[in-house]
Amino acid sequence: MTEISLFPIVFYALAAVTVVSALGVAFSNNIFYSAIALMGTLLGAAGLYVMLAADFVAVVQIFVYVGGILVLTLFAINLTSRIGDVSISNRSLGRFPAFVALALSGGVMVRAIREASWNMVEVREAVPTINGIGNAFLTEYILPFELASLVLLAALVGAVVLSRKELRD
Amino acid sequence: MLQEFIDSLIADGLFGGLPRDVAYLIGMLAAGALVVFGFVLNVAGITTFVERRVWARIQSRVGPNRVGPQGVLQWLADGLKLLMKEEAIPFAADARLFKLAPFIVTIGFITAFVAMPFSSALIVADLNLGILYITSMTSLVVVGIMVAGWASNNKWSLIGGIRAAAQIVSYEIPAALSIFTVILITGTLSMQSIIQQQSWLPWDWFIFHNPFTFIGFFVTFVALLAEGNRTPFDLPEAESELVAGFVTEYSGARYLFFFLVEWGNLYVISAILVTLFLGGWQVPMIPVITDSAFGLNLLQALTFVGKSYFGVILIMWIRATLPRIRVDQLMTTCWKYLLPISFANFMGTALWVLIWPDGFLPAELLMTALGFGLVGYFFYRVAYHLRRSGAQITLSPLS
Amino acid sequence: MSIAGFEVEVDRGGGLETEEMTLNMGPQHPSTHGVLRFVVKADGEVMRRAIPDVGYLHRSIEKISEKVGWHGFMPYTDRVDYVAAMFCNQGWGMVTEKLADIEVPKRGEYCRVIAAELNRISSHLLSIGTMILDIGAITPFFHAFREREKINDLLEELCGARLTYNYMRIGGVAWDLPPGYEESVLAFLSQLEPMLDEFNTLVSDNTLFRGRCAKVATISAEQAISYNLVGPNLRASGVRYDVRRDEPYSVYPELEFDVPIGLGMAGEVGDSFDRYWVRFVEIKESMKILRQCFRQIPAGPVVAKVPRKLKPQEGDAQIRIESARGDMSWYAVSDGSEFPYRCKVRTGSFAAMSIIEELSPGLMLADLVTVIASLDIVAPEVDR
Amino acid sequence: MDAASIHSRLREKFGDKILSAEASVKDPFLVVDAAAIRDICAYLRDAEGLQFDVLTNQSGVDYREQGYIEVVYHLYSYAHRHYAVLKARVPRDAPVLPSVVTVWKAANWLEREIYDLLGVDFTGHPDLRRLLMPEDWVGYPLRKDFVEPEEYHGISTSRESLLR
Repeated sequence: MTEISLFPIVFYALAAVTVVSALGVAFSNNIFYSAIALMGTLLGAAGLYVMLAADFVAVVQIFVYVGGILVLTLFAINLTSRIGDVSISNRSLGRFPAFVALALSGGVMVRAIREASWNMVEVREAVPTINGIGNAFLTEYILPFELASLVLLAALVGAVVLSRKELRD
Repeated sequence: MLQEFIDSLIADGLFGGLPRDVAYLIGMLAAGALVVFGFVLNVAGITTFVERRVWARIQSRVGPNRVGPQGVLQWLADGLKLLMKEEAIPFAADARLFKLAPFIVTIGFITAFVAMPFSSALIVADLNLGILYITSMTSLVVVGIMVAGWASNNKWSLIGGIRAAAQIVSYEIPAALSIFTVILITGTLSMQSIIQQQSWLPWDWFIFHNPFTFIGFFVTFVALLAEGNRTPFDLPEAESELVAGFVTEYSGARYLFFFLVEWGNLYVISAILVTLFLGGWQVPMIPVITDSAFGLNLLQALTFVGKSYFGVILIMWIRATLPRIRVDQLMTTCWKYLLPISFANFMGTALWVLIWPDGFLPAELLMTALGFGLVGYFFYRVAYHLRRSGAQITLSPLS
Repeated sequence: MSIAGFEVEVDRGGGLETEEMTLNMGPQHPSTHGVLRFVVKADGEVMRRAIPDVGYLHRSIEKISEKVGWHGFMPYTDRVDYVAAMFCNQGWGMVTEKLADIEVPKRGEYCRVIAAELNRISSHLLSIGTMILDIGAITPFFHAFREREKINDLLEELCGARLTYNYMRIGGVAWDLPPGYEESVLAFLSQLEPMLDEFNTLVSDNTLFRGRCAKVATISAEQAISYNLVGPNLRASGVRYDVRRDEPYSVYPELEFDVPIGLGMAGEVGDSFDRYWVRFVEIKESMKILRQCFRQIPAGPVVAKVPRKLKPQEGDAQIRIESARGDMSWYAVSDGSEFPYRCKVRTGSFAAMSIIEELSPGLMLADLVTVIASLDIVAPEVDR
Repeated sequence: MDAASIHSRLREKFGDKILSAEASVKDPFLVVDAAAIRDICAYLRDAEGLQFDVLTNQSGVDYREQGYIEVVYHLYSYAHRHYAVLKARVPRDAPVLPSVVTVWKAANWLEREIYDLLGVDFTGHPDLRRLLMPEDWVGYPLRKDFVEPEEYHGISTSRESLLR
C-alpha cells in the first residue's frame, strides 16, 4: 500500500486559493470585492508559509496584512466619496502599457523559473523560527530593518501631505 | 497533544489501514467539531444567559427564569428562535458580501480557540506562537465587521463598520505592546509555556511581577475591551446613536452569528488576560485530587474557566454601569494615554528583566499586597455606598 | 473637552477634505424620544447641521378643542405631553377658570399641586433616566424607572390611571385624596431620598458621563431667552426664573422651595450636564414641596360648582404654568359658546426643539443624542 | 409697569400705529398696525423700562365672521416681570405680516406653525416652510372653513365605522 500524502493536495488547494483570489483582485469591477479577494490571497499565502515551516512569517502575515493593511484598505474605501453607489468600480486603464509590462515581467519570470536549479530539500521537522528571525533582524540586517521603518515614515508623511486640502488648492 | 493522541489511536488500529495524513485530518476535524459544538457555542450561549442574569441583579430585576430551571436554557431557546426566523436581506444590499460577513467574523472567533489552553493537557494545539496566533486570528473579526457594514448599504451600518475598524486598529497597538510586555518576561509566545512559568501563588502571577506589568494588566484589559467592542467602547453598535451599527440590517441566523461572536469574545478576552497575567490554569497540588491525571486536568480546567468567568462577569459589570464614550474621547484615550503608557511599560519591563532576570521577590510581594489592597479598598467603598444608600442586598443569585 | 479631568483640544472638522454625508435619523430611531426626524448633514462623525423635521406625532389637539367643549377637552390635554399629563390638565383648567371666573377651593388647589409635583418627579426621573440610557449606560435607567413605577402606582391610586390621568376638572379636581394617601406618599418620598443619593454617586459623579456632557451644546443665557427656552433648560443656562416662584399661581406662594440653576459643575454654565443637574436637583425641591403640601392642606371641598354647560364670557386669556418641561403657556379664546373658539398651547419642548438646529454645527453625531436627551424633548409635546 | 403705562409709552412712540387698546379684559391687549409689528416689537424688546425679552407665545386665531386673522403676541419681561399682549389683524384673503424672527428667535418656529396651520405669510422669515403638516398638504387646518380632504395620497381619512 502506498503512503499517499495530503501534503501536495493541501499545497495545491492553497495555491489555487491564492491564485484565484489574486485574479479576483485584478479583474473585479468592484473595488470592495477586490479588497475582499485580497484577503483570500493573503490568507492563502499565509497557508503556504505554514507549509514552508515558516510559522512566524505566516502568523505575522495575517496579523499585519489582514489585521492591519487590509483593514486600512477597507477603511479607506469606506471613506471614499460616493461609497453608497453600487457601481463604484475600478475600471481598467491603459491596457496596452499593461500588456507590455506583463510581457516583460512574464518573460523575466519564465526565464527565472527555467534557469533556476531546483534542488529538493530534505523534509525537516518544523522548528520554531522566531529566535532565528529575531537574531537576524537585530544583528546582521539591522540597517535594512531600520531603513524600512524610515521608508514607512516617509510614506506616512507623504500620504498626509497628499490629502491636506489647503496644500492641494 | 492531539497528535500524540491520534498516534496512539492509529497504534490501536482504530483507523484501520487509513494513511496517516488522512487519519490526522479526520482527527483534527473531529476535534474541531468537538471544540466548536461542545464548548465554543455553549460558552457564547451561556455567557449571554449569565450576562442577562447578572444585569438583572444589578438592575434590580429578575431576568430570564422561565426556560429550564432558573432559566438556564434561555440561551438555547433564543438561539433556536433566531435560527428559525426569516432572514431579510435588504434589496439594495450587496447580497454576496452580506452573507459572507458573518462567516468571516465567526471564523476569526472560533479559530482563536485552537490555541486556548484549558489545562496542562487540554488544548487543541499548543502552538509555538500561541498568543500571536490568537491576536492575529481575532483581527479577522474586524474585516468581517467592515464587510458587514459596507454590504448592508445602510449609512448607520457603514458608520458602525468604520468606527469598528478605526477603534480596533488603534487599540490593537497598546494591546499588542502590553501583551509583548509579558513576552519579554517569558521569552516564549506559547500559551502553555507562559502559564507554566507562573504558579498558583498570586505573587508568581505576571500581574504582580513588577509595577509595569501591574499597570500593563489594566492597559491590556482596557485595550481588549475596546477590541471586543464592549462598553464603554461599544461605539460600533451604539444602539442609541447608530440604531445597531453594523448589525442594523441583519436578522435571523446571521444576526445570531454576530452575537455569538460578541459574547464569545468576552470569554476570549478574559482567557487571554488569565493566561498572561493571572496564572492560567495553575493549581496547588492537592494530593488526593491531583494524583490522577484526570483529577489534575479537571481541577486545572475548572480553575481556568472559573478565573475566566470572573473576568467575564467583571466585563458585564462594567457594561451595566458605565456610559459609552465618544469617538474623539475613544481616540484620545488610545493615542494620548494608553499608547505612551504601554510604551513606558514595555521599556520598564525590559529594564526590569535585564536587572532581575529571575524576578525580584520583594517587589512581587509588594505588588501583590498593593493589588489585594486595591481590591479591598474597592469593596470597602462599595460597602460604604451600600450602607449610605440603605440598599437591600440579596446575595442569592437565584430568585 | 475634558476626558478624565484632562483638557483636550479636539479639531472638530477641517483639515482633511471629506465629503458631506446626509444621514436620515428617524422617524424610527432608538433615541428620538417619540417620533422625531433629523436630517443630519455630517462630515464623518462631526455634524455640519442637524435639521429637525417634526410633525410625525401631530394629532391636531388644538383643532379637536374646537369641537369637544370646555369640559370635554380635559382628557385630550393629557395627550399633549403624556409624560407629564397633570400639568396639561392643570393648564387647561386654569385658563378656563380664568375665562369663566371660577374660584378653585383651597383643598382642590392643594390636590392639584400634590398631583402635579408627583408628576414632575416622575417626568424628571424619566428624563434623566433616558438621558443616561442615550449616553450608553443601562442600569441607571432601570433605577430611575423603578422609582417612577412607584409614582405611577401612587397616581393610579389617586385617579385610576397611570399615564393619561384626567384627574383635574375645571374648578378643581375630580376626587379628593384617597384615605391614607399622605402616609403612602411620605413613605415613598423617604425611600426616594437614598435612591437619589445612590443615583448621584452612580451617575453625576461618573467621569465618563461628565466627559460626555461637559461643554456639549452650551446654551448661553441670551440664546436661551431669545429662543424662549423655558424651565430646567433656561435655568441651566443660569437664569433663575421659575413661574411657580416669579409669577405665582395656585398655592405656590404658600410653599417654600428653591429654584436651582446651572452652576457649570462639569464644564461651563448651560452645557448638557447642567441641564441634567438642574432636573436632578428639582426632584429634591419637588419632594420638599410635597412634604409641605401634606402639612398645610386644609379640609374642604375639592371642586367648585361649575355648570355642566359651561359658557365663559367672550374674550381671550393666557395663563402660564411651570410644567415639568418648563413654562407652558395656554391661550384660549371664547366666543361665549359651549365650545372653545381657539386654544393654543406653547410647550417647553417646542421651544427646545427649535434651538437644536442652531446648536448642531460642530457637534459629533453622538452629541446630537445627548442634546435631544438633555433638552428633555418629548415629541408629542412638540407636535401636539 | 402696568398695561396702561406700556400703552401710553407706545402711543407716544408710534402714534396712530396703535389702533386700539383694551384694558378692561382679563389680559389687557393692544391692537396694532400689522405692517408696523416688527418695529413695535423691536422697540418693546430694547426700550429702557420695557425690555420684553421673551416672546412667550404667538398664536393665530381665525375670525371668519369678522374677516380677519388675528396674530396674538404674548410678551414677557424677565427683567421687569410684566406682560404685554399685542394683536395684529390681517385680512383672511391676503394674510401678510412682517416676521419678528429678527427680534426673537423663538418666533421662527412659532411663525412657521402659524403659516402651516393658518396660512399667514410672514415676510422676512428666513425659512418659512410647513412645520407640522406634510410639505404637500393643501389647505390650512386651523382656519374655520377648512374641510378635511377625503384622502391623502390614496389613504382615506375617514372610516365607515369608528369601531372597525
